[in-house]
Amino acid sequence: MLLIKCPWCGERDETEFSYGGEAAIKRPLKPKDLNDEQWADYLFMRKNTRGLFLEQWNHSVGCRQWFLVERNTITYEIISTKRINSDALNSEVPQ
Amino acid sequence: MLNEIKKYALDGFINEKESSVISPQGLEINIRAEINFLNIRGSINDSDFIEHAEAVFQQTLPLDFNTFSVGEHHIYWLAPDEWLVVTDHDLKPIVQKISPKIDLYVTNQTGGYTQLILQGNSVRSLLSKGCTLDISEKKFLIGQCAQTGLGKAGILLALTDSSPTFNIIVRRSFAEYVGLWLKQCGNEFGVNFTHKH
Amino acid sequence: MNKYSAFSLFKNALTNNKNWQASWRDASPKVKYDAIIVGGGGHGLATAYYLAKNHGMRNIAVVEKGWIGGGNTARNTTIVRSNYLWTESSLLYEKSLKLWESLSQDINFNVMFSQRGVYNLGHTLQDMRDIERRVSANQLNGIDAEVVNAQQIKEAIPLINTSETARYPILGASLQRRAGVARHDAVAWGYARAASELGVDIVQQCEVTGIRKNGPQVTGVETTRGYIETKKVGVVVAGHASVIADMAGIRLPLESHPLQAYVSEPLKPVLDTVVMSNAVHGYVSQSDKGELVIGAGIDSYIGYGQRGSFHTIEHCMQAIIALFPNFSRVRMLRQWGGIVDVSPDACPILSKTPVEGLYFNCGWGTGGFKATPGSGWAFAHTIANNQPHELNAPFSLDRFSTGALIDEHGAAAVAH
Amino acid sequence: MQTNRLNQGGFIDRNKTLRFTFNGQSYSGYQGDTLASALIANGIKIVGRSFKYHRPRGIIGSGAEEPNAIFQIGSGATTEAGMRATQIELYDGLVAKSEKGWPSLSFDIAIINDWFSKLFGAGFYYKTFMYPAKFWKIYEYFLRRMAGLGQAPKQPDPDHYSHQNIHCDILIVGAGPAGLMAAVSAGKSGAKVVIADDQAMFGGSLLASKEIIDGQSSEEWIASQVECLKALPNVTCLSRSTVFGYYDYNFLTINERCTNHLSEFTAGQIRQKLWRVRAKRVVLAQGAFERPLVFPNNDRPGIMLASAVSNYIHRYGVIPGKNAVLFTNNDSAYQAAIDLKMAGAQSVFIVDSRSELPSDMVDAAKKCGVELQFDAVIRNAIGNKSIKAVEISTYDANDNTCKDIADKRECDLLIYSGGWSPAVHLHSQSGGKNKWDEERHCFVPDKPSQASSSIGSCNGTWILEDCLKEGINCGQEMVTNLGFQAADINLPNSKKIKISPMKPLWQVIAKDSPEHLPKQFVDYQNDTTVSDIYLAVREGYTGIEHVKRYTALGFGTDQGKLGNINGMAILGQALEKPIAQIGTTTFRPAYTPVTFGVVAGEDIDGMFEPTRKTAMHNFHTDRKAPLEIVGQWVRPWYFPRDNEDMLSAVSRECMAARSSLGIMDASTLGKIDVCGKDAVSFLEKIYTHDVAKMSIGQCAYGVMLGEDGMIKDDGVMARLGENHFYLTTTTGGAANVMSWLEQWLQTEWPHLDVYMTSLTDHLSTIALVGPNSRRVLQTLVNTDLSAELFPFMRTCKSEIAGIAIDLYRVSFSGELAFEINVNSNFALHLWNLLMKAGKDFGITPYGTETMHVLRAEKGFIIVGQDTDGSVNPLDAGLGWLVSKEKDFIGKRSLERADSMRKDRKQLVGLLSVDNKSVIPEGAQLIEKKSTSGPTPMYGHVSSSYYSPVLGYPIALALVQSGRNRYGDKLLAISSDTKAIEVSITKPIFYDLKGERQRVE
Repeated sequence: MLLIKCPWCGERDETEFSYGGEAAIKRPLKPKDLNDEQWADYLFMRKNTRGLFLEQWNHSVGCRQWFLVERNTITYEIISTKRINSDALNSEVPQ
Repeated sequence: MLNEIKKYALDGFINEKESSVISPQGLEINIRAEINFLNIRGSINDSDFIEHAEAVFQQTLPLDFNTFSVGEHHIYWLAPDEWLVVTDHDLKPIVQKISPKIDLYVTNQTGGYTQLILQGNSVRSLLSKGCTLDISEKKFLIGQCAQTGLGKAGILLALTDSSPTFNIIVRRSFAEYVGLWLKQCGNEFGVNFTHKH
Repeated sequence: MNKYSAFSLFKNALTNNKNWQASWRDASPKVKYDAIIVGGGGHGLATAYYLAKNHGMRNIAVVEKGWIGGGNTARNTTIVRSNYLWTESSLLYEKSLKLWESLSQDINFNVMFSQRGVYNLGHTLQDMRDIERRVSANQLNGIDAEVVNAQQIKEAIPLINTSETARYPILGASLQRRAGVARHDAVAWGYARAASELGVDIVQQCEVTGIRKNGPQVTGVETTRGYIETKKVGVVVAGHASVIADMAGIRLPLESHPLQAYVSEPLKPVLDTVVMSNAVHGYVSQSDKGELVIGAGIDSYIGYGQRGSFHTIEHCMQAIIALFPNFSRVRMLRQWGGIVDVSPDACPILSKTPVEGLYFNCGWGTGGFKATPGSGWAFAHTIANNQPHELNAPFSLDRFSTGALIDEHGAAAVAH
Repeated sequence: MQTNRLNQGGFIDRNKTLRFTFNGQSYSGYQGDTLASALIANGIKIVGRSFKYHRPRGIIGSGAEEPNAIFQIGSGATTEAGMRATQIELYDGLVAKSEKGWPSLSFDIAIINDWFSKLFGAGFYYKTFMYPAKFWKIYEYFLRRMAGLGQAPKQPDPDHYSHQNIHCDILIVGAGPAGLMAAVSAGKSGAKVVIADDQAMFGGSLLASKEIIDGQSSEEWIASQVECLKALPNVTCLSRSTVFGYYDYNFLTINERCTNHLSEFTAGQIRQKLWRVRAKRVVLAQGAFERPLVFPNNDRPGIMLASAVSNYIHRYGVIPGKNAVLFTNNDSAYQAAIDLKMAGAQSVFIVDSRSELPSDMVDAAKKCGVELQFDAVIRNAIGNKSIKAVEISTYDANDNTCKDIADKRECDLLIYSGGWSPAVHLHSQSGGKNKWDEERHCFVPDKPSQASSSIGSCNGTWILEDCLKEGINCGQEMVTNLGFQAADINLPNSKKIKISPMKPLWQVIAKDSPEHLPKQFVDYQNDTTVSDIYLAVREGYTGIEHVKRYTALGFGTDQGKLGNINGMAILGQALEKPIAQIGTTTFRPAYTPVTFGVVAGEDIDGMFEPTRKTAMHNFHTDRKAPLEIVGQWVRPWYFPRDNEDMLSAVSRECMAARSSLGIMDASTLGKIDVCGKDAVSFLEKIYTHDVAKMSIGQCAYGVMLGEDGMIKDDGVMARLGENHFYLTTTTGGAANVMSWLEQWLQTEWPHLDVYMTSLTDHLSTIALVGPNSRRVLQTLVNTDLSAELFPFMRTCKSEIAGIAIDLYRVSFSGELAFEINVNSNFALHLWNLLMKAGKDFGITPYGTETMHVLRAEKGFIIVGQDTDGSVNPLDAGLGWLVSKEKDFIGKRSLERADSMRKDRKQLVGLLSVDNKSVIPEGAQLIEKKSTSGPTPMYGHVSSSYYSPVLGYPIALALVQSGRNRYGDKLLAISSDTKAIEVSITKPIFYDLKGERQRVE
């Protein structure tokens, strides 16, 4: 049972979150310029990393925010969680 | 006149025959549907928005995550760009004060929520049966709120006083489930439901 | 090799069971093979067996990083059925089911394939539409299937809750009578023994650490027990497919998730068939030993830890009690998790790859066990002939570029 | 007669006699007994039959490790199988039955298996029952009946189970000396502590000992510690509470048994509780299990672990035998001999495999008259139904062999102890590894992988003083790490004793091979013997996991608590490898079995999942409308009048909507408010149509695609302002779509200024449908509803009787229709107003079925019914919605090779050629049945109804190249009807030009 630190709401039980899979898959700016293989790569091919992995989670039962989680997929240890494009925002969670 | 024709999610939930004697360990649950809810959206990076919101509602907008402010209304933090106003006041005159020049967006949610007020010694024990949040005295303070799960429904939970009194705000279509959940799980403590009009 | 039979059992009892031979040779890797199968699970061992038996390739090895049959083969709920929606899937699984039906005799190892029937329950009107669609398709594909109503279900499974006021009332089910369960360990050991008998080297404690290529051609594999030269490498490593693919520099459309299961304490016979409900996420049968064997839904996140989250077990338990309220006092003995590799269309990849001589068999998601014989059979054909059999041609990797997916998700494909 | 009951001692109340039955016989015991202690008190020797060989078995242990005394408790709906007598607290009226043994325990016909046991060695079933293939079913029938232990109840469980979440600083597992000290030292610092113990009383091993601690008897000392803990408000003490699972992030599960020990309890009382604990730190102080010794016939009834003997004497005032032989390889077992002697046993004879070394225990035993023989082993146990005698051999520990039989000694109790194995289960579950300790000869916890510590005998620490010290240190260290001020705790005084070291004896090795000797049991529960392990090795199953699986070692319901270590050591012997190289096996939850009920908790029956109802729900149920489950919602399916069947009701409803006026509750639609400066550019990406071109007040039908190009969801959307939109989604897809939209917005385009808010609950939607809808609605609103001012696909605000509404002139039926959105608090009232206003026009409420018929007559799709994740908008005939110019999610996928295929399945209409047969939904479409091999299928029927307005059946289907095949005939084949001949048509059947919905 993971304990995930929502960058806004703090540590919450896994059941409050939903999973969004691999993070940082940038949607191509001009999809029509891609051939079928390139498009398939964006669409389907995944790193599926065994080890340190950057992924997306949504605090779906809470503040509905999507955020980034760096997690070890073997030990399930979460190294860090952070907001998307959130470098500027850094206020701490009260508690 | 309009008040009489309104129907709330938990109307008819209380079966008078069932109302039980409550032990000192028990708790009192007050169904408070007849209030108004308004959702606010805007950017916290936009000082005009914050200033305007506070002017419109005559109250501080809680910018600290998972807190609420109390004044004429309760204003709950829901998300970095979202708040919920819970109020006895009519919404219309408030909404009319909103300037179209400011990026402050509201949606009326009055029909969408129901509020339950839980009081008694066993409230924490009862909620902890289905809520994974740490709501012990030292961890969940007065003035704090959290959107979390209760059983299989999402709720907004807030602690308003040390008696303790917890507010649960739940979406209309989940209110019956939450009511039944509280009734069933509260059985071991004894629960008394009341309506406040 | 000893032949297994009641007679041999008797004969060996007379000599205090001292003359039994090893089921398979525990081989050390040779420097060179004609083909190497990476992964000593059921699928890998079956592949090796059929390569040797059907295609005469005997100078081959199965390399396994741990002990054979120790991955998903040892961790699944052993359901075997072939009533899939799409023709492509159902023909492949039906091939497998046919092989199951004579597998014990074929490999002379009792895999205890028990054709006790599988019920896939429907709880909503849309479930029932999907069931009708799937059953009609099965029948046209020559696969036994029928639609049964709640009353028929109740007659066959007296303890099931068919109350109309249930949160998810049972409206009906599809039933495949030829489907059932098998003994998971026996499948791995039986194939290993039969393959070993045909000359296949089974190399345990041998982890692949690299794939060597010369241009587009595979030349061998690096392992923890040294480099092994070969021109053909078949990779069948379930949850770890992406890891091996990465070594060869190719990308796969897979995500590896935890999938959990649990068993009760052994009970006297109480459930004579297999019951699956996709809507509530519970899959239950009773093993010959008496344990209720129960599969839960998949955990949402990527995980290689062979364990999932407890709430998944709780939810599954609630589902099982919804279906069988009398199981509430039955006790959970043991729970565990496996790693399933899930593809975007919930269908496997049995395919050549852009690397010449490198073949992948993966993406079985939650449904791999039932496919073991058919998967091995088709994969062996693919490796031996360097082209897929018509049964597995639709399951090639390039379907993700063309878009010719075989979507078993949408059409109420059930897990396991 | 409680023949084995002592006159004094034990934590039992001799004034409270409790009656119970075992296999139909009545017995009595006392308050405070376990079922096991009561059975021993009553002189019961045989409590069960073994799994495979049906050998008579007696009680071996006194706790979770017990492999033999496993019973069916109670009867009817409340019966429970697999219960260990050693863990059942006795209550008045308890009914217990042994699970094996037919016709009776003392004579079990299946003992025949024992005589032919050589046929039934490890894995025998893999080697036979294969021929003829068809016979497996019959073999299996009998095998299944032989296997299995207890019975599942046949009725639903009447009891309640509950969950309780708790967060704490420190969770302490086990309230023995180490655990108690840890709890006291942590608790006094103010940290939030939970301490759980699976026994009814705290104290652990001290309950069975006569130690003096700080000048107090162990009993008094425990009481003072418990009192101290109970006085601390920050400490929660849980007894009868087994920590059975240790998961990631220090999440642990505790099974508290609240009523199992009671003969009566009030209905509704919670039977068991699942504590779901999140702990910052975990202390594992579960203790250790004593190991049996392995020698021929080591399973005779009357053979018992040394610690169990002490337990029965001290805790329950029960003496398990009077003439005892004790077989040991360590000093700890001497305590049992001393306890027996002090309790009045006539003779106690110790057989010690070690050579004599100076030891306080040896001296103490000698002092109370215990006889001893060193350098000796027991090489056979004699006595079929209970132990009668043992054969003793001299033994040389150095070359690990035993000599000829030296002595035969009679006894009624054989006690054994092969040393101790720390209970590393939870440590292992938590992800920690274990390491073999060459000095202590056991696996001890290696580095923890989570924030936990193992202390006491769970950590391989055997001496009481060291356990107490570890407890204090651990508690203090943890609280300090957590930022508390550690309290000063003095180490309690306890006796220091000198002991001689344990010397491993894994198996009594004789000259004969294991196969020639009588059975030497390693795992009692699965009848796994030494020869099974040797057989497994011979057959190539040499890895520990293979051996376990092949021989079933450790797969019993005790999960190998007794036998695993011996099994691994014997495997080591067989492979000639040290045990450290055999490897370890992973322990899985549950530590001890837990009921499904307690894991499920309260969320069963009606609470399995929330049931969502609309604001008009009471109207529907008042009209006795059958309900359809759609996602979490329940919706009225149809509204029968009097005894109408579904077809007549639906026909009436359809005709009313087509000819005059129908009304439908459409509130379950997902509703989303979208605003913000970038709303348009965001929605341009989401929908396939040109959102930017929509005028304010305009509605549009829109579809969203997945990036794979397949239809994801659909619904009407409207532009309410320059940057303000209102979207609707399907009922089932609402939550999913919202989260998916947020994902795109927040993760891909976070720079866009867009706010989405759900209105699903706030707004109820009433659809007023039919040619008279405008006329009726106009009587209620001031807004001019004429076609010029309020044409098709427009929206405006209005008011009915002072209630604010949003009006949408949209139609999912093809008729002139209005959808009215209203604050849900007013919805039922408004619905009733509309019912009243429409009375003269025969206003007819209709449900989901009629909605489906009406939309199918018009060829409108239902996502999820007419699409299945493999249907793109072009397939569905929605090409007109797909913008050529802009990019949107999924667009590129529409240009892939497979999407361009000419023979894709396309949405078409179907008519049955006989104009009468309603084609079953789900039916497959073929040309003709193949006589051999699979029949090619060209598509399937996704929706099918009898159309009342047309007077014949209609259907929608997905058919290969369907749009090029209008007029073609196919056969529709379903599972249970004859083939129906159908012809392919356009997917629209009624009002082909769409004049009715646009009516002026």
